[in-house]
Amino acid sequence: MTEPAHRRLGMTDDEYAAVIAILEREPEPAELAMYSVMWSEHCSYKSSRAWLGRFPTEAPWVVVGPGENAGVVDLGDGWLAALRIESHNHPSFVEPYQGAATGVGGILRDIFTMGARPIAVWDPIRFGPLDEARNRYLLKGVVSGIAGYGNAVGVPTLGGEIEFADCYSRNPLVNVMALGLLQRDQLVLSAASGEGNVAVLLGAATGRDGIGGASILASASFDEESGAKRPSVQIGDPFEEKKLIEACLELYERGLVVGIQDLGAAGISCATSECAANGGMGMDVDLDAVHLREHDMTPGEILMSESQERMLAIVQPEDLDEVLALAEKWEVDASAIGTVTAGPALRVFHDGARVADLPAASLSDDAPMYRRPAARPDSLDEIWAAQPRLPAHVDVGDALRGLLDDPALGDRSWIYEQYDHQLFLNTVVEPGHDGSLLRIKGTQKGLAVSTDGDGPRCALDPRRGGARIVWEAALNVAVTGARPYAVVDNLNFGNPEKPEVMWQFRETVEGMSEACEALGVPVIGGNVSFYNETDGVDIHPTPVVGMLGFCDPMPASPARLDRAEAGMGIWLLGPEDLDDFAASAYARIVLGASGGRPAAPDADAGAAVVARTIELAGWCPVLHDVGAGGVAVAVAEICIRSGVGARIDVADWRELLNESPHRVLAVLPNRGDPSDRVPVRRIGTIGGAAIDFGDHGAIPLEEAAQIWRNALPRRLG
Amino acid sequence: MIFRVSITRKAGLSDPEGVETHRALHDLGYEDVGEVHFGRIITLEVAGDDAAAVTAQIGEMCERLLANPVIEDFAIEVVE
Amino acid sequence: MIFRVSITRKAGLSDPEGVETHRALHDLGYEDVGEVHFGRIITLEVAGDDAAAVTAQIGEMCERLLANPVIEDFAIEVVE
Amino acid sequence: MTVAVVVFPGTNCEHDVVHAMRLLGAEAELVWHRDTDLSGAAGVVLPGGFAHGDYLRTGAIARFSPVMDEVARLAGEGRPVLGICNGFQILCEAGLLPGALVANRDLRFICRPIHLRVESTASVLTAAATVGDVLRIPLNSYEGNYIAPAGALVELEEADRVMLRYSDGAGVVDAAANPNGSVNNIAGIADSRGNVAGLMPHPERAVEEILGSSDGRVLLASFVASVSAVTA
Ligand SMILES: Nc1ncnc2c1ncn2[C@@H]1O[C@H](COP(=O)(O)OP(=O)(O)O)[C@@H](O)[C@H]1O
Ligand SMILES: [Mg+2]
Repeated sequence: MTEPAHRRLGMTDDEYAAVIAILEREPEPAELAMYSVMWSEHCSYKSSRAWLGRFPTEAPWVVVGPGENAGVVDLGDGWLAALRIESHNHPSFVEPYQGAATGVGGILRDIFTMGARPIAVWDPIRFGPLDEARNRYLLKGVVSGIAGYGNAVGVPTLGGEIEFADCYSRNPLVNVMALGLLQRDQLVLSAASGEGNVAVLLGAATGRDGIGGASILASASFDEESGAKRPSVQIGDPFEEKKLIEACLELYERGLVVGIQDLGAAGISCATSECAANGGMGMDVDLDAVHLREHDMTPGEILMSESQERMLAIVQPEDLDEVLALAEKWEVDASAIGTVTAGPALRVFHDGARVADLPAASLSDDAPMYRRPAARPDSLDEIWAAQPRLPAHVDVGDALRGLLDDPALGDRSWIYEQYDHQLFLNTVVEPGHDGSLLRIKGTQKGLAVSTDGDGPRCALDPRRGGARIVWEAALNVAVTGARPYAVVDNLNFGNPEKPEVMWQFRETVEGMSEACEALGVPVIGGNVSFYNETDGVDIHPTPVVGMLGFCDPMPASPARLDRAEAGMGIWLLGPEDLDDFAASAYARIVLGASGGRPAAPDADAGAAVVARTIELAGWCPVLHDVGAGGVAVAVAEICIRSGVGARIDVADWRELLNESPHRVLAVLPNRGDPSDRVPVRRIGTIGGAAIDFGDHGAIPLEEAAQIWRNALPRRLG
Repeated sequence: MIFRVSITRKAGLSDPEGVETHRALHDLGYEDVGEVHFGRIITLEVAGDDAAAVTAQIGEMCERLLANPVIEDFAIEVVE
Repeated sequence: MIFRVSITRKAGLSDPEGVETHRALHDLGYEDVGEVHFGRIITLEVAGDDAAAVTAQIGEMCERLLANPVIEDFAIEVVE
Repeated sequence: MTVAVVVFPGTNCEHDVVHAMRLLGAEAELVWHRDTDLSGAAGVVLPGGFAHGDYLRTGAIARFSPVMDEVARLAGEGRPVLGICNGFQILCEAGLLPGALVANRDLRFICRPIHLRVESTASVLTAAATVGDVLRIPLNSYEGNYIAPAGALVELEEADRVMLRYSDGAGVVDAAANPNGSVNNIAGIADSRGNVAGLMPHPERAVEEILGSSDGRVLLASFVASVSAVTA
């Protein structure tokens, strides 16, 4: 029973027929390999493309929207910012250290491919519960992989996110986002123009790394069989990447590249065909010129190899010598492997023989596109009906003992203190607050960034959940004084061949789009990761949003969590929904209740709160958006970080633990009053040695701090 | 008894540290040096007299903690 | 020929990897484990046929580059 | 008066050091590790990062870079030479400072501000400070754990060449205040003449209040002053 080659490569019979129609003949082995990977879910977005068009992508400041390696926005005075997010979920499950490390390497290449210097990384990550040793091993491996690669390559990691849920036990999520900065005239695109120009392969030698990794690991479910499919693990080399970054940036500075493309999934075949297709040209590629790590590699292997730390630069023949000399200075290997032709053919030669000859554009443009059936889950109405049953009275002090001990709510410094988060001397608000804030030296400009996701809430209502993470991210940057400026999204979902999963996907895109429209922020890029399913069990629909905020000028002394002082007033901005407990931390962690329907965001109120928060950031010492754990946890975080207690007076305990959206805590000297246009009320005063909720209980500050600080260390050692 | 565990990266996986050290040795003029590969040694003192039994136990330690079976091979020798 | 260089921390100098691994092994219930020490293995392929001469040359590489004589000892074996 | 800031492949704090030097009024220029002439430099800084990826051993490969002979020559002439973090590791490997730096006690990378107590002012890095000063400066390293053979250690301590020790905010030097296991809480040392200095924490990351602290200024100002003394 020998399965036909195309099926073994994960290609359907119809897709195979399409290849034959394009070539008007049976494909050669190398050609089949190229189509199989380029038409995989991971590379072609065949199940998602039809719906991603819903995202709003336009704004006057958008320079490069979705489709390129990274989105680019205009910051004025010649400055541009590049942003991109990617997932490395399956590789990180196979080998957490290397999976996460190579994820960082890949996202950085997406950034400097645009001509930008990468200046920061974020790591939204998700695992199963930490009482399982395997999950502890995965978390430690992923965090040290991000630290090991990010610190050594010399790009600071300025934050991220972490969540825990059973559905991530066999399928952890490791997303990585990177931000780059460049001057307008340095912008480069991945297009090969100019017949006769030379394609130069820069960086690491090509070996048998992750052959078919992209297609097979990221495009098929992860079950016992995949042991067999498992590609050889890729080893990240941050040193090679660092040299590559410096070499490429100098190439751009000297104006030596016409176009450039990083090598990721499908390696040389993807990079050469995309460069050619984007430039409306063709290319002749000579595989004998490729510098190999292992000899005796087949043409297919060389074409498909996903060896890390490689770039393909298109240069003019007269510049070739200077390019090679510059590569040598940086101790980066370089070889001229191709020539741009009038096209449209991509022709690949090996040992003098032609091993592939196909229309370059067909690998991307002719990829299949599926409008897979979507169906609302039958169980939905029951789930929505099952609102968490709330007790009449709650001791909020006790509730905090449980909430602050949750590894996703407690102090995350165990993670981010393993990351260099200060390099480049730009970090004004470091990880440990809401959004992180960077300055742009030599200007008044500031960039604020936050990554946010919420698996449990999106599982209950993907549309509202998807919208709410966008609103939360907007507030996380607003508290630093920055206005929401651009969004990238990472859509982590289960098996798209299941109608329920497709429904979740479409609902999520709709919800995120509505929120972005209400905020007037364009989506400038994203990534889709399907087949996050293990043994038939899908993960929660888990969209993750990366929000870029921009301020000019930046507040002189931006709000922080640790600037509260005795006597200052505590104010709550924003609308209130006392019953929004579905998927709240209190319901999940204290009550163990999983059902209900989260409240819908309110576009007008939300936009008003964001606007007012940005104004307050100019003069409030402390601003903190209310997220998981509600007002109680937000107050506790401010008290613990500032080393002083607080007295809170509210009528109903639900005001302290509900998680209705669009709310911010402002702490300010008594004369101040933040009210203006948005609902605001004073709820208490900073001071004392306890976090005291009056009739609703209290907890000594020291005890709260202890519990909060130990939440991760006591589990991870 | 004292045991020595040698842990080396599986063949075919890249070894950036080996590559850079190879480059450095050549810069220092040692042109005869070919491939360079890195690994770790862990020496363990373990109470017990049945070498075979202890070796088996150390194999288990390697699988669980000392080595990373996905990308590394290991070998165990009795030193004394 | 292929040589194996074993590099270990000089006795008396702290070896955090060793200490931490000892702790981790005890956490996993391997109470019989005593001292644990970490070291590095470097496998070198060197052209030449006079094993003694090459070994001497590798000794020089260790003194200069591969080991740090201030804190490390090294040993060289011929593998093949 | 120019400070040469050496760049090895893998170095990443070079621009930060230049930025800080200029804030303190010094001229600073980047020098590639293959350069072999530093005669124009009044002083040298080896900045932090991961020279040669920290492969083999941190600092091990970098010490053979062509520029290092020049660095040794300037050090011999008594010019100010400063190694920060990876630069400190390189100076130790090169034998310009005693001892070595190995993995942190907890085998985790540490990036956070720590406190340092000034122990000696007999160096180009601490001349302008006062013994007992407590400075809050970021630490950022995996291999920041200082070790030295017993003999060398005694010599360091007796010759008053330990410039900085890890302490708590009140200046108490004890095990609890030791972030990475360094022997005797040593964070920075100098050579016998005090013109070659190395430390693990990053003073260049603490020169502006908006970034959290300016306690690094007194150290870099000492260095800049001794550099100007050379050229004056
Ligand atoms: N995986 C992580 N890596 C780095 N920093 C993290 C990670 N998870 C959380 N953090 C940091 O901890 C702080 C709190 O995170 P979080 O509670 O998710 O913020 P928010 O609720 O405001 O979105 C943030 O500064 C965030 O960047
Ligand atoms: Mg927040």
